[in-house]
Amino acid sequence: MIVSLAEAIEELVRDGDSVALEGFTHLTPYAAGHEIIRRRKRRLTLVRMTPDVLYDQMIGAGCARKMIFSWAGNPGVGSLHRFRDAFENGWPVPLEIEEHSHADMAARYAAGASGLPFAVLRGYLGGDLPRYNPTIKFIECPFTGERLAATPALNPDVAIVHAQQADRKGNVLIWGIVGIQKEAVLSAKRSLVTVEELVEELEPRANSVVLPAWTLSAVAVVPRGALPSYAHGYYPRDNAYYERWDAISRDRDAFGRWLEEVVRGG
Amino acid sequence: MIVSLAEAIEELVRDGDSVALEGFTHLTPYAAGHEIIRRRKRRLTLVRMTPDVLYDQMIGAGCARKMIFSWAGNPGVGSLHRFRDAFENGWPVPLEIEEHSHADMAARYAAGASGLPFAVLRGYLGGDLPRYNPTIKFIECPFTGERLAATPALNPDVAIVHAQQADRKGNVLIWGIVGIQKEAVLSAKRSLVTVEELVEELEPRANSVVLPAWTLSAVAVVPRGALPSYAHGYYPRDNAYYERWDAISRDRDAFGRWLEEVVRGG
Amino acid sequence: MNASYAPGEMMTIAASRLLKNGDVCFVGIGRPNAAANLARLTHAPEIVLVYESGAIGAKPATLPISIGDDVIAERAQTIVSIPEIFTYWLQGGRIGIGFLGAAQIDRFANINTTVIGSYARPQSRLPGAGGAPEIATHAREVFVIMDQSLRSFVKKLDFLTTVGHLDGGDSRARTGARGAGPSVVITQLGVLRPDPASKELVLTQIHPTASVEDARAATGWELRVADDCRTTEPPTPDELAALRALNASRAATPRSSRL
Amino acid sequence: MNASYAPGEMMTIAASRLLKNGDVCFVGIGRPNAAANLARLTHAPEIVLVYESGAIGAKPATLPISIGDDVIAERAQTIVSIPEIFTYWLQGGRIGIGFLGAAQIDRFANINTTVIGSYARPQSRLPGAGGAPEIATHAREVFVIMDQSLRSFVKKLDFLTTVGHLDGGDSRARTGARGAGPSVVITQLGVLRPDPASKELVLTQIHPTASVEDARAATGWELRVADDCRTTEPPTPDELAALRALNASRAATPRSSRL
Repeated sequence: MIVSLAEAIEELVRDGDSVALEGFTHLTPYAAGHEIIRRRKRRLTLVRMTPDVLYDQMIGAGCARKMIFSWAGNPGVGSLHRFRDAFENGWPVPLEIEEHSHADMAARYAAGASGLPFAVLRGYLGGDLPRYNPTIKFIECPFTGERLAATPALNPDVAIVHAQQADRKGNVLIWGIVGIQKEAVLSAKRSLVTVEELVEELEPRANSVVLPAWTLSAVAVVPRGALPSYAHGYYPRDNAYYERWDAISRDRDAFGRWLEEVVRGG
Repeated sequence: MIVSLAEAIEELVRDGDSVALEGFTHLTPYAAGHEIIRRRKRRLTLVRMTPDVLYDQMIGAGCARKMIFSWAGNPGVGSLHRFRDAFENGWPVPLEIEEHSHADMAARYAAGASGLPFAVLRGYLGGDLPRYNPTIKFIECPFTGERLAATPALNPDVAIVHAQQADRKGNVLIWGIVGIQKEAVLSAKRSLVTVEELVEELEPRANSVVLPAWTLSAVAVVPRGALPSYAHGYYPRDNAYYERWDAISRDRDAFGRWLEEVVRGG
Repeated sequence: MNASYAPGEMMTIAASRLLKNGDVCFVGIGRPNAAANLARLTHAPEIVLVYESGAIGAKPATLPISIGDDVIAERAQTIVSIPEIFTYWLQGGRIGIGFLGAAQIDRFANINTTVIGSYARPQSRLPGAGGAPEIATHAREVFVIMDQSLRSFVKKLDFLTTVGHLDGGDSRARTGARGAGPSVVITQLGVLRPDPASKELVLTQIHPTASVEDARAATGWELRVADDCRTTEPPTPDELAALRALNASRAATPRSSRL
Repeated sequence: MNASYAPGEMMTIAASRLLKNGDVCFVGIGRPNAAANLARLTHAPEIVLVYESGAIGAKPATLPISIGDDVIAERAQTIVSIPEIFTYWLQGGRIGIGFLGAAQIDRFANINTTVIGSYARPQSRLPGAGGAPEIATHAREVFVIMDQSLRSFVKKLDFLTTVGHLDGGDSRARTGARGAGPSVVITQLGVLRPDPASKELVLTQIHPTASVEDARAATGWELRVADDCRTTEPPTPDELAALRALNASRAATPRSSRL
């Protein structure tokens, strides 16, 4: 249950998988993503509501063939240049995209966690997204006749999230902005949680989420595993990292040097 | 915002309304239900997943013309005799019923709270309930073609729940078994929360639910307002009351004496 | 000590033995609750008890009377809302064993908890569906515990509340239900299991306090008996002591109250 | 003190003035966040700020950089999951004002945050929809705050991410959207509001730092100007001081870090 990060990634993430590394600003599982880069996983479909610098890095490293998302950017800084290079120029490998709205992605994860094949939401009527994304359909309410959007449930092959604590049995506790982490884990076929630390006993608090050990495939202890994003109660966001990423990611060579460093074990 | 129970019921509950007094064993809003009896509200549609002694009392008092539910009984004791007398003999007034499963009722409240016109669930396939309840329909998943149940969202005219605490602004805190209370309140057009006590500051804890004041129509302070059900952290369930109810409710005269006492201000 | 025991005690103990350490069990009220907690207090301390009231990993200190009792909440690993327990946890396919009681059952382990007699003119009005239809649909397997008699083991249900094996064979699977359906029915007389192909319930165990003839006489259809039908091991003194202590722990509530 | 001020400051302050005490505001990142928090710190202390990260009743001590920052979580009244914020709270119709930024807007206040140029071959790839389409659909009204220029105020959007008033008139209502749509657009030059019938944006306020001609020149269609177009009250010293203190509070993170 409690394994090393390297073991967990090797075991759980397979070439060609759909993989959701979730985290809404808070608790982005950077260490796990970097381990995926290091282990040269390929042809992944990367799923995330808010792909940011981490997915830019993974795309630049050639891990991904597709990205499913609802908001992609370096928050407060700008574009994701590696993502653009892959999507627009096919470098280092071509990248396909599938775009939704947040409400839709959240509903898709919830449907996936709920064992339903699709999600229903009021949305998209009149907008352009359904013209570019054939997975967005419309259905009629069988009672009122209203037209509603329907999208397929998300059930990633693997979900990876970072959390503050686990106990020795592998039960996990998340607090602060809890985001979509619970749904990502419960919607996935396999799941890994990296945690800041192991504790003797979890102490659930207001607005916390407990993921029982039996809902998870593996837990790995990775202190500071969410950096440069933040872990509520542990460390703040490293905003300078996000700013520096802009220059690195604009240039294939600068990115190459960053990548070498990560692969060497950064 | 913070008003007397009498005022709240008079203002919020109107003859003919659909009314959900929710509580899953825990925090059943008995005091509010008895006030509805006292104020002689009529032709109500009573909605609840688990109608128990409280709805038996309200039905016996002639408040209801219909009950929508998924499990009706005096838990651990037996049948609801006033409910049966109304449904089978029309005494004191005829009672119509609409029956669902728990998963369905929960999904209907959640759909109502979510502003959706209907709920989707995997269920009912092969069972008899849909033959007796025309509000249960079946739809096809637009992606997989699977057959799924669809039922209309619940949006009661009024939801009434009991909670442990409110602050002076009317923000409400519930903990312990939180049940379907949040969804009942958020699905309803109007809502009343009776609380054990007012406190200076709410202190949310693990597994607690906060209902901000602006989501509620009114809050009334009614200590012991859930008795004979229990209020976690305040008092246990009065199991003897539920047992005694069996004898009282079997007999119209015994019930009549109970009713007189309540109306006199019991 | 080799105390005598009641058939009801044998039933609860026989059921509790079927639960394994680490099982994730969605617990119905009544006998399922007693049996599941007995298992937790004896051979299966790591069993995960899930209640439809939203409690996950419950470890009630005393036997709860209802599935929403405070003793269920107090030491639960977490408590979620009722919509969540039915969606993310039950319908999401995370439950190993759905453990149900029933008023009526038929030879294919379909269950009635709605009404005896006609729906509009009930002879006996039962509580209704509750969580049972979806528990039986989504749990990977279903255990049923109930008294066996001509009133309860019937040729034809008055109302099909909860689908077991429907019309037998693969008829259940054809509804789209994801779980495998009832795998065992425990009564005060013995234990029945569905035939792997026809899905008809077959008596596979008889309790020491009963005979196969008792079981036949308490069944409203021609009961099939397994060739290798064996006699249930009687309760051990430890099991009996644990069950009796559990039952004695049930809240007594001596408090008087006005009605 | 009658300090000078930047057009961007005027824009944020003009926007913050439109928020009333007690409003329930779903706050987008960037300028909406600054304006909403400015309102909270000045004339609207009881404003309820809701963030799509799940924070309800947030009272950030410093200006958050992102909508999922810890300062948003720390003093929020409650935090819910992301599916819940979009269902029970936004789609459920509980939000009074949806407050959005935008990259492109057209005369009917439709918004593009997806792409400049073609979808497959973008000239500039923007972040995408995020929460905006549903915020604009469900909030009872929508405020938009953005820079006004020929690049952003365009005759035709490159991509219609978020429906404002669609093709004008009642075309928005006919989609089934429940909220009333954009009621105001605040820019660094002035304030625009939709004509009640045609829903075309009309300049109704011009800031003291700009002229109506500036606004016309920064609009990619023939801009309508209200007969009673008035000049915005300049920032008060209190407003300016509060805004500058808020901006200065933004986390500086001097910490070095390896990349």
